[in-house]
Amino acid sequence: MTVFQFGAPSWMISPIVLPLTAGLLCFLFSHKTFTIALAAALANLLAVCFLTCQLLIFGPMRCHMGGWQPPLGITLRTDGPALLMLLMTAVTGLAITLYARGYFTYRIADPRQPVRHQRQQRYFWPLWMLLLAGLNGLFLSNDIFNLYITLELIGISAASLAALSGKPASQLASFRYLMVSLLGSLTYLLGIVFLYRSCGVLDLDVLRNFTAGGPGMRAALALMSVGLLLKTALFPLHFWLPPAHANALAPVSAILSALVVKGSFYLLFRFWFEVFASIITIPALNFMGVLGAVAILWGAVQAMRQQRLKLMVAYSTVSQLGYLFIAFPLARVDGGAQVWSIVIFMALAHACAKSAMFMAAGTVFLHLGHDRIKDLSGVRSSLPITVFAYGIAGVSLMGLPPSGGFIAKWLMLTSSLASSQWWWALVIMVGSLLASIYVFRVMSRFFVIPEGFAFKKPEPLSPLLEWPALALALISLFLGLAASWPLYILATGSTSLAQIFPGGLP
Amino acid sequence: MIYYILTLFDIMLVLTLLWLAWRLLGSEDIFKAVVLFISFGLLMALAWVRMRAPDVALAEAALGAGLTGPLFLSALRRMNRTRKGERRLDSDENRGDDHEPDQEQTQTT
Amino acid sequence: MITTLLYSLTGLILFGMGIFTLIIHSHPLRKILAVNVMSTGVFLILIATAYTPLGQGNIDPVPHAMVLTGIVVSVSVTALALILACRVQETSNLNLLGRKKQGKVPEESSK
Amino acid sequence: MSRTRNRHKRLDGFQRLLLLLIICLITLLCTILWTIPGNTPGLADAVARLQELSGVESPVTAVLLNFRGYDTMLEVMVLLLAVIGAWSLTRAPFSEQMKNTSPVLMGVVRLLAPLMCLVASYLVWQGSHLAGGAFQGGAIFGAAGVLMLVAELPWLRVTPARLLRIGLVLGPLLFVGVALFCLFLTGDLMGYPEGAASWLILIIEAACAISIGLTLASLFAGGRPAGEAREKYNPASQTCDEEGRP
Repeated sequence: MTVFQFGAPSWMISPIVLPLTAGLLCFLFSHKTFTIALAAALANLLAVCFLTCQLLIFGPMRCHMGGWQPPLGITLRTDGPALLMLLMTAVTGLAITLYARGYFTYRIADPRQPVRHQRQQRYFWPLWMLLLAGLNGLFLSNDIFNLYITLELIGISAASLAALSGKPASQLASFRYLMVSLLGSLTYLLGIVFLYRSCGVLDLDVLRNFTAGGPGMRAALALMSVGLLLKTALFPLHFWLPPAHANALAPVSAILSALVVKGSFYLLFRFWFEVFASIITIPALNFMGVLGAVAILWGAVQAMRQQRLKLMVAYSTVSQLGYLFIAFPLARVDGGAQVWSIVIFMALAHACAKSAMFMAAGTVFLHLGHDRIKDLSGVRSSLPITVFAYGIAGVSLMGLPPSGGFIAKWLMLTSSLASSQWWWALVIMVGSLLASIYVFRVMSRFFVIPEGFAFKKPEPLSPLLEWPALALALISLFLGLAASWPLYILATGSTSLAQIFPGGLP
Repeated sequence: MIYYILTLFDIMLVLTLLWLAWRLLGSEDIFKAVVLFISFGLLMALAWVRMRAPDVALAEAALGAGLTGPLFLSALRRMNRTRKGERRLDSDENRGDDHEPDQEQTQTT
Repeated sequence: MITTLLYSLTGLILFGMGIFTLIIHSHPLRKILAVNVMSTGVFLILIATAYTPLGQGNIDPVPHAMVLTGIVVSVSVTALALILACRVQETSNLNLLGRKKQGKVPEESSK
Repeated sequence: MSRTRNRHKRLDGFQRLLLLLIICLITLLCTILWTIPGNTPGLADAVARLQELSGVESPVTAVLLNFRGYDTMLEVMVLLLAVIGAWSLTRAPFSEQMKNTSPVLMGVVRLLAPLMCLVASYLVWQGSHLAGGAFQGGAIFGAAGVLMLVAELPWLRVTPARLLRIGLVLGPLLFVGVALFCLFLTGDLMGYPEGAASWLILIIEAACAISIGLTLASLFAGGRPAGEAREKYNPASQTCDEEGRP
């Protein structure tokens, strides 16, 4: 049968269908939900690895849904950037799945409110699986309206997950998150309307051929960008992010911070540098860069001022998202090929480091019962693995060698100097300095031994609570040492990059 | 001739829609706004028919007016019920309405 | 052509009115209503794009399918947002009550 | 009342600025819309050309369930997601009031609800050649359910939780199942085998209509199935600063 051949493009649907089915089954059955979810996460990782092999051998592929060709039908496609994002989602997702199991088991064992925690676990799995399916669908899809539906899928499940903890603060934040997410997707939809009106097609490959531009396409791109920026929480539109991420349950915070914002960012980046690259102007690129620079500094300053660990980590997300946008004005160097590696590296390193950090914060919280930074002393002796994971993740956020964050920042620095835009380099360095301040501020509390501290044998924590965070932190660290692999995948997939920018950007 | 009549009809419909939207978004009373929203949905169904989209018109009439309206009304009832004893102190209420004792009665009708 | 334009402009104005209300009003139900008006505006433009007068060719069914999809999505999101808004109010109310009674369980727990 | 209205209508500086900004933006978008030439072809011709292969006569149904069926599959998931989200939020089961059902209302419901179900089934069947289909039919199913809930017939409450879940998942699961089945037969996800398209579409539509109706009714009811344990409210846990631990 042709379907099961190694080179068949229909394998592409497995990262979507597997978590989707798992989500439905998790909702249907009340027992064994963790087993189903874990099986789906593992199978998803396997499928993505399989797709990577396929990509390395056969190059980029397209899969037409239902056999209908592009102008009418929906197309999925794999290429280097998409596969790296899928790999990021699969690896982080597997770690988060394991961590969530440990987290919920620990909390259900707490005799005070077992029913409530059981309910949280009961509904976490289907929501998380459907979110995973939505993310995979987003990275694979090549149809602009299909992307809208995956965005809605992600937005609704993310908002429901954010409200799961049941506290008033988290529900208020989640309501605001839902409204912002709706506003974002409606603006995006308005952009689709303008686009359909001027071009009459929805497929991204066909849209790329409309190089003439015109005011309709510009307006469409502007509207879609604003919608996606709202969902990505770039600086002036970031107001919803810290409360929503900091008040959620720890595994949910990890999902939201590491994966959900990356989805809309990836889309935005793809629009700017692939589909509509012909109508992008330099002032627009610089504008995004300026917003990114302000986000880096503002987020870092806010992170330094926070009193609670999870809020600090959430503001650090605002800051780190800024780096992704600083890459925009750097695209003028060497035909824009560099900018893809910068952004993908940054996204990979941040996803691993930030989810590790949120997991570590969650474990500290479970252990102490609070996350006030000033009362964190003595944690090192009771949770050494978690503190180690936090430290390594912090190294990656600061961008010290040999972490993945270092490679990304190094690429940024070299490109900004090569294109004689030294001011971006300055912002990057100051941002790293501020990051090291807020990371070390917490680190130093961990190592302080308070007066009269009697070391007692800590109650043993489940390994699921500590090891996934450490694994992710180590991945983010060694991403820098194995930098050639992602770059190789990226280069394989985007052979068409040279065609997109024949003579460099405008 | 028929062209002009149709255009006149379009203009009337559009103006009514805009006026309804204005009223429903600006009215003091949420209950009234919800009722206006239901009629807005029904008129919208008329507009869909005019635009030769009968599928959308059916869906709008069934979903927009038939289900969204009851959803809003039941949510409103539940909110009023929880608010009976205690009023929220933070900003989620209508701004500055802490001097309006009559608003509660109008909403519960 | 004039019909398409007329309805498109109406859709845009509805969208703008929705955004304004969404930002300035703080009542959750009003926000949800505003989002609904906004989405209706977008759908109106989309359907107007597909419109061709009777006897001048086929109607483009793709925007119709998109709008149907969009309507269903917006209804489900509206329902979820309404339930969330109710929960926000309930929990914060109960929270106030609980705080007033200094940790005693209120007799009517939840409804 | 007039006094409050006056105060309500007065806009402060930020709001005035916002209003101005939005008016400018909308005007700009209006002019852009004006300048777009109205002669872009769209996909009408492509649909008309392939209509015969789709297995249904109505172009909208052909687009929804055949040409762009993948969109619809994901969208059914969005609906289900709303129910999962709603159930994860609420603490209380479906409300249990069954007190003062007036005979008039009961009579109306007894007459209307079967009629609505009939209309809904007809709409689903009609979807293959005229206006109608799974969404419209499902919406009317949902409206019938809502009507029964308004009349305080506790049908959702007496439905076993397991059965309700099966009903909710039926449409989406069948959709995915049919899509995969077609993948094995023809090599394309949702590439219906020749001749079977109309039947498969009708099956999907019927299942989805039932699920959509149940979804909408349970969203209206705004609770969880009674089978699951009810939680006690503990304000002490809510007032502490994080996640239920003091």
